[in-house]
Amino acid sequence: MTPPLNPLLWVIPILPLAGAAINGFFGRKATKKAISAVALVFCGAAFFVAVLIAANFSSASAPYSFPLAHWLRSGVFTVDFEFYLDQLSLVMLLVITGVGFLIHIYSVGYMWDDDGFYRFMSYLNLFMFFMLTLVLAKNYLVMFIGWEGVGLASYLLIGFWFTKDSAAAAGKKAFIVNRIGDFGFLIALFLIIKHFGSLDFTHVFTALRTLPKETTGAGLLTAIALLLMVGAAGKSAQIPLYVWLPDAMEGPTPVSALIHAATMVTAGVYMVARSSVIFEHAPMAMMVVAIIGTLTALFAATIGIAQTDIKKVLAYSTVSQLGYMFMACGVGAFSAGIFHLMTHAFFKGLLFLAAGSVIHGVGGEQDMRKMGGLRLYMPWTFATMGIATLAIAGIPPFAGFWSKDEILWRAFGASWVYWLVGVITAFITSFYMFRLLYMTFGGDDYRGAVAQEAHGHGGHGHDDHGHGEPHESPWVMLGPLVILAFLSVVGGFVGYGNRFEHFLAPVFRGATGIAQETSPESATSTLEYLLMGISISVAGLGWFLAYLLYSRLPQLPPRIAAGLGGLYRAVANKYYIDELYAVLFVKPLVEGSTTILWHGVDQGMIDAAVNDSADAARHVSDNMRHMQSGNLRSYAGWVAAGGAVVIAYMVWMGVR
Amino acid sequence: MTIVAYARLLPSLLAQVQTSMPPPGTDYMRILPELVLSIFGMLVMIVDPLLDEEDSHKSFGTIALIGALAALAATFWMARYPGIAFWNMVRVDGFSVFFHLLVIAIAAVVILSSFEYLRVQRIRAAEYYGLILFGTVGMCLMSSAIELVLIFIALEISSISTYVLAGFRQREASSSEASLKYFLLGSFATAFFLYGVALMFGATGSTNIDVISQVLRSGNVPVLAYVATALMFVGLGFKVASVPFHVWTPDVYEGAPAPVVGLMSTGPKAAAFAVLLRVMFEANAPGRFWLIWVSAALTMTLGNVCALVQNNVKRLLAYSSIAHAGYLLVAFAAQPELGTSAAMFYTAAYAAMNVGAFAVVGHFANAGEKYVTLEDYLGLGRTSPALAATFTFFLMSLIGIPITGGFFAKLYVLSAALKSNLGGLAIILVMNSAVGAYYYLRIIVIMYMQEPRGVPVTPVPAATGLAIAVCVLLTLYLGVLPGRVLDYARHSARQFVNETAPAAASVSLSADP
Amino acid sequence: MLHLILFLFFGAICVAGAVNLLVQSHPINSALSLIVVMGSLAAEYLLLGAEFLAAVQVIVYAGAIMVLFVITIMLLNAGKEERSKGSRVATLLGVPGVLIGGVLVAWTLLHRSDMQSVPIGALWGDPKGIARLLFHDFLLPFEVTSVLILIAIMGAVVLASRPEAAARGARKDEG
Amino acid sequence: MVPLSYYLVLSGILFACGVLGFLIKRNIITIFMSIELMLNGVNLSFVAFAARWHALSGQVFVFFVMVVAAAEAAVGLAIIIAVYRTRETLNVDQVNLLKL
Amino acid sequence: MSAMIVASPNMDVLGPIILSLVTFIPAVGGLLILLIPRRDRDIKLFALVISVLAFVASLHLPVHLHRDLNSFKFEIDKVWITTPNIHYHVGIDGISVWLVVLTTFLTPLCVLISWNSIHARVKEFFILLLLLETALIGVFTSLDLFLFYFFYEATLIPMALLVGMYGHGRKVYAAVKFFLFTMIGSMFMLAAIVWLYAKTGSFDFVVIQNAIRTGSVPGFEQASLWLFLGFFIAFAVKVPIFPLHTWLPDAHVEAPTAGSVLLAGVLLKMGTYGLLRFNVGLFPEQAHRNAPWIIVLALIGIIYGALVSLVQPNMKKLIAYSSVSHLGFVVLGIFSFTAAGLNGAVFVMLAHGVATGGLFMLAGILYERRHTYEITEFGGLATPMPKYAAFFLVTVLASLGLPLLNGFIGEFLVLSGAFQARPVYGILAATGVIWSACYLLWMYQRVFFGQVKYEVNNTLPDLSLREKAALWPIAVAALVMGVAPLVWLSAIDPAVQAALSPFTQLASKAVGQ
Repeated sequence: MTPPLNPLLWVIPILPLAGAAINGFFGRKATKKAISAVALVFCGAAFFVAVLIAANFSSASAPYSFPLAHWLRSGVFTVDFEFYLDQLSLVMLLVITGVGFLIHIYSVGYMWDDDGFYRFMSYLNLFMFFMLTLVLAKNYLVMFIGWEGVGLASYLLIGFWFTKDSAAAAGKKAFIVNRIGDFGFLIALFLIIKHFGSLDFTHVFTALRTLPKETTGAGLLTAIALLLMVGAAGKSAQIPLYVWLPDAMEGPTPVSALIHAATMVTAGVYMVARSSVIFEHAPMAMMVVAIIGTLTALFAATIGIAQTDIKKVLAYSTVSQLGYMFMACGVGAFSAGIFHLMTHAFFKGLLFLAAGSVIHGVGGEQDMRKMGGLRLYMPWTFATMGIATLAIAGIPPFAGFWSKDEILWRAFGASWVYWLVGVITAFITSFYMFRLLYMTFGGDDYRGAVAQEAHGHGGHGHDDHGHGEPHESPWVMLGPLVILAFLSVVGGFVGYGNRFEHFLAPVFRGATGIAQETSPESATSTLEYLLMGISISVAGLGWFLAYLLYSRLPQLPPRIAAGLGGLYRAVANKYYIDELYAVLFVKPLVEGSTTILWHGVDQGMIDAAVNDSADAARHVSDNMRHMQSGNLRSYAGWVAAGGAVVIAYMVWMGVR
Repeated sequence: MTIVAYARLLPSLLAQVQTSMPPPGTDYMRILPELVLSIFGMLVMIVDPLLDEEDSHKSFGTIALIGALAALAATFWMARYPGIAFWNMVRVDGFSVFFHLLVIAIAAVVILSSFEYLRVQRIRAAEYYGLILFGTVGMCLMSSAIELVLIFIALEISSISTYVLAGFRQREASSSEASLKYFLLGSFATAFFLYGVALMFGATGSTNIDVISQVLRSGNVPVLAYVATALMFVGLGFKVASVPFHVWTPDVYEGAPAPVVGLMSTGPKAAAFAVLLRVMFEANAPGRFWLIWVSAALTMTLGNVCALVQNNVKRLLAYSSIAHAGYLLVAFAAQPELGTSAAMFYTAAYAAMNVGAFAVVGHFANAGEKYVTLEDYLGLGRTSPALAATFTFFLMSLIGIPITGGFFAKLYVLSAALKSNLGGLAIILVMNSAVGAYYYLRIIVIMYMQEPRGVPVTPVPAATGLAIAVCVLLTLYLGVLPGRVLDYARHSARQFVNETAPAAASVSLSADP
Repeated sequence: MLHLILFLFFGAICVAGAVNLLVQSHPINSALSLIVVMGSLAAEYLLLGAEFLAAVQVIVYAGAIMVLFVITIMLLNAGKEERSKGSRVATLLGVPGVLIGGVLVAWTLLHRSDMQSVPIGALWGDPKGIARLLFHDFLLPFEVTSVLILIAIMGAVVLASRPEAAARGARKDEG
Repeated sequence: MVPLSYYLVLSGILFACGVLGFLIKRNIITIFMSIELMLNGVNLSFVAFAARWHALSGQVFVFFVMVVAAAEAAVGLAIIIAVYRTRETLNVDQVNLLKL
Repeated sequence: MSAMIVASPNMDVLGPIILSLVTFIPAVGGLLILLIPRRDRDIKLFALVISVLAFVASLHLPVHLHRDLNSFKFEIDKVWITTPNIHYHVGIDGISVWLVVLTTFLTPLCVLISWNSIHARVKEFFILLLLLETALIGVFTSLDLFLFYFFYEATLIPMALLVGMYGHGRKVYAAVKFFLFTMIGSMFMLAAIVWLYAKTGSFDFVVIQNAIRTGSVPGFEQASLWLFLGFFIAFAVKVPIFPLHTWLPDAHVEAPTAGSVLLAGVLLKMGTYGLLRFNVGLFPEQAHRNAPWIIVLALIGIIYGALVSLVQPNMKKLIAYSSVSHLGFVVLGIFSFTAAGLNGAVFVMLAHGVATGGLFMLAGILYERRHTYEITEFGGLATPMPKYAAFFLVTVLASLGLPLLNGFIGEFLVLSGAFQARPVYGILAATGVIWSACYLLWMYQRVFFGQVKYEVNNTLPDLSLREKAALWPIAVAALVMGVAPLVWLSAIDPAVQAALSPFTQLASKAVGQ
């Protein structure tokens, strides 16, 4: 029995698209009110429909698919526009539309004064469309549409302030790095086509379930899984393709919140979860996923310690949190990964929005060293951000605690190494998050000088009215903060007693294989509580350390930094990874193409060969025509000689 | 011993006595075009003193033109009387009719294109036209004669008239030099040809092509016949400008008056090719294959390569004509029937485009042929679009771009070659036409893609315009509907190859619808 | 025997004349040596029995044509020719070519063509028989030669005439 | 009795001499003479072959050749005069305006 | 939409003549322009009307095209020349129909885009443009090898003239290079065609194909490789396949906008179409045997073209090299011999035609304003001309293969096809996905983003109505083709299946070995 409202499924992505189209084509002339009205209405409508559908879609409901139209066909291979709704996509659906809607509202306030307001809104809507397509797709190719589409949207939004070279460059970088991931994704698709003749989830997965696990060595499925992971790594900023995400902070803050924290970057996790069956059959790949996730978590967290740009800190923390999610997937705890995805969407979205509110409040300043004491100026922001920090640090009973704990517990089930690294990361996380909190809001005096007009986004709408004082943001911005704060508090309880896992169970039925052995029911709960305690305590430790360094004795950190010297500099400069890539890939490519290929081969060899042969011909001709010396007797000589040859030949013929 | 001689001679004498009767009237029908041409030629000569030299260009021209057209008509008349005339001297068959038409048409167009030229260049008209007409007589005879001696005389007629015509721009040293070179080398080569005839006579006891072919087909070919063929090939090779006997071509073409070049690069050449066909195929000359193969390859290659760097349009076209002679020779290496038809078509197409091209050049060259270098053609597309367009068209035909006669000509030669499994020659031909494209293209480029140099372009007078138009139309016709001409060529080629016996198969222009 | 002697005698003169034509540097001497060649050739014709030809050879060739040459030489009072270095091709390619070709042809004639020996007056070419052929079998060529001669005359007239003739006319119709 | 081939060889020699003359002589008129020499050589072989085949036609050809020779002579000398008029020289090596 | 496409043919009254109509409307229009007095505006309007008319007429073709398996539709078979029997034999299948429509679709846009950019010799320009269109359509419709060659060559001259007369910079060099490369290539094709004719006695594609399939062509086995190469060289130059591509950048950079659009949009497709129709259609054996190295060349082309275009300082050169890369995909798809590959190949042809055509139009628009293509001359253009930037972005995205735009479909199919043929092909080619993003986005960034560097650029006017009219169709087409590719594929697929049929057993044989 399919619930009556499901046929509306296809409307959900279409609505934002319509909004985007309207704003895109007519927004230029329309008033800002109209624009925001359109954007909000369409996005809100999508949220509303999603809620309606969710309302009567229980954990029992069978997956529901809705074919919209045929897309392409060649021979027997066909791909259709077909939407698919199951528990997993429902969760994503709600997160995206919900958080997305909130951020839309927030953006209206945040971007109000920007000249490109209509562009921004229509881009946001466009992003919603693609993101929803991504999660609602019934086959990999439609998913790929969304996959590339969100990439486009993020390209547009990161480079929204395109007059700023850094922004434009960041957008390009994001797109290209994503393309590298997509390359892997594509190859995976080809493999799937080659061996399953279809890209349809149900078709592929049912076919897969019959296959045995590839326990020994790497086989086809391992290859597919790894290639998918490459794609996911690109999209979700995992090692080694994470480099674009920090730069992506060039975009307006709502974008960072929506795309680079809440939704898009989690697409990779979603995709892995969606392909859980494949991964299930490829343990090798699972391990790789887990390892990558773990490393990324730690690696990014360490970088986060030394960042001073408020958004950069959040960016690296995002990367690290995503690492958690992959770790979860890697150990087979897909539902836990999705759970963390959801909670992370809440608190990280909140963190970014709050950061945005701060930046907005201090006039575009992003350097935390120039802040401080802001809790006095913007209490609401402080409160909400505090909640979010508690959440991400994993302090119970906030949302982050539940999901992170779930992951660590499952990781332990797989291997204590994962767990250990996870715990360390948790410690670091809480440290740098509270560091951020203290640097920004703590202290009694506002370090930022009065005149920061010049500093800030070019074309950013907030520089026009100069700030004497930092000020609290308008309610249109605070509203979403509050709501998200609430979610960050209570969001975790959906996972209480594995309710969340059970909800997703139908999706991962094939995939819960590993999870079974170490599922809490079977394991001793004492151990679980012990581990829980450890993680809570390290979180607290991190908090305390941050308090110590950045609230009690603020003169200490610089000394420590000096003491660490090279190490600190390396961390502060993100381990010089960008520079490394530049030297390894970008420069050789450009240089090589120019000198070797273009000047060398194209002009030096091919063209040269052509022209030289032409010259040679002309030269030969010039010599040859000296046969025409103009002297009669020479001509006679030629004739006579020729005649002699002819006669000789003929005589020979005759005699022969 | 004189008695003995008499005794030996007696039977032949008796034979002559009983055959000594005047030729039947039909025989005169079979040389009607020649008669008409000669009559008009003499008419011009007679009228010459009556009119004063100054403003009588047109009238002479008109007479000559009428004569040519009448001769054309006469040719159609002649075609009704296929067969042999004057005791195995000439044969009227599809082949000879074809070449009659071709040669006379060429003459007509050249005459037409000369109207203005003579006035501009201050050339005495009467002798000019007279020589063209008489020369045409020679060419016609060359195509229909089946008696080597007659061929020799006809060859001399056409040659001598062209020698003289080449020297008609008397004020220019270049012109007289051209005529001198042409004359000396020409007679030099003719002597070779004649020697060849003599040896052929010695080898076979006759100079009648049919008899010769019978003898040569009858097996055990004497070495002398080979040598004779060699010498004749030298002579004819000179006339058709095949390497290494081409040496005269560039100099003569450069020095001679443009319309005359138009004539001599097509008319005598066509006639010479006709003779070559008769000697090679009808007389079944021995050991010809590799001879022709090699000289064809050499000829086209050298012609094209040398043309690359030429800067004088007439000279460039001279080399191009060498190259085309090479293409034509490819046909001679093919099987007789295919080769003959291909060659016939090629001569026709080549005539159409080349006469046209030289008509344009001649008009553009202006008084004293001042403007003949490529620089002078800069931006002609701007200054005189029509002239440039027609010239481009002819050049395209020379390159061998579709819808031009030149293309089909090349195509037929190519297919003839391939059908005869001459892969090598075919490849060489293809390569060459690719190379050749370059220098024709150079002219087009210069005319259209660069700025004018301020060379005065006089408006094209009616007569020249008409001549050019005719050439364009013919080239186009051969390029779009080559079927009829080719059918006719094949038809006559077939019977031409088969007619070793004096009895000529019947030809009628109805075969050429 | 007598035949052979006569042949060799006149042949020797003939070749001597030809060679002399080549070595003489003044055209007039060359012309004279050419006349010698022609004369001796006439004798050879006689040996072969072509008496009429021999006569014509002397009258037309040695008489008419050579006179024409001599007159031209006088007219242009051509002096000794200077041995200018004009053409390497002629000497390097042409001369050897000629020799090779000549040798080959001679070899062919001597060894590859079964030529019988003939007595004096091998073939009696009396005017009657020749006339028969000329005006019957070779009527057409005979008539056609008239065209040839006509052309020759025209050509000679045109080329030898001073260009001013035409030039004058042209100048008039310009003015 | 003399083998005809002797006559033929003689004619060949004459012809060769003619060609040689064309190649080595500088004076245009002399060159022209060498052409005449060649023709004479040919004539001799015609006559000889006539004897071989007992065909008078061979002798008749000689007439035609003579006529042609005469015509050529007329035209040729006229041309030479024309050239001399424009170039003031009879040396063939200096008649090379047209080249390459 | 597809319902409209598969409309029943019995309502098709134009059927018999429509193809000729579509082919010759432009040519006739072009000749009519000759009659129009030199008032530029009238000429432009007339040209526009004609080209639109042709487009509308051409729409009739897909609407009434049966979707059943091979056999050509709308066939016309009339004898043109009896000997050799050349027919005016035209017809289309699911592949060629779209190329015809592409041609007629792009030409009106070319007319619009050249509205103001052509100042001198407007009349000639539009005549050439329309003649070119006819020739292009003819190439895709002709089923007679000779006819094909004729049209194939006929495209050459107008294009060369467009480049040489209306181009800029080293236009002459470019034009000549273009002409000679193609000319030389097609010469070999001509030889091959004539060989086929010589052996089969027909130029008819279908006849020859059957003759070959039934193995009734004497000496085909020995010759087939050479024939294959003969065709291949001709088309390889046209595509262009590395390393024969160097004429392309030059020709593009110097060509006028319309020239570039048609050159990239359609002319290159002549090459790939030829490969598909003739090399694959006539010589499946050889195609199969030679596929490996051809594919290697294609891969080199893809990567090499992309890398070189990455570093081009000149916008047009960049796009030109990107064409090399894209066309590499087509070749790869064709020689993968998989349904997906061929479908994709054909689709890429169309998509590339639209997208790259659009890019060239945009580049031209910029050139009209600034008279340079140097990327460094620009920067920050998105501020003064946002609409332009938007169109440019859409086209760029289409070209770099964003899903839901036309570039993606083709590339995806080709890649999957190649991957099925041999994974390594697919993997190497797929890197092209990355490269295209790199060079296009980098170019886009340098041109449009950042602060405006030069004051002039601040004053540049945004798109005019005319330009928008020219660009909207491109954008819409890009989107529609991306969203509803079935409209195209439904017609392409059957034809592709037909083309593939000989390979199934070949493949099985290969597997067997």
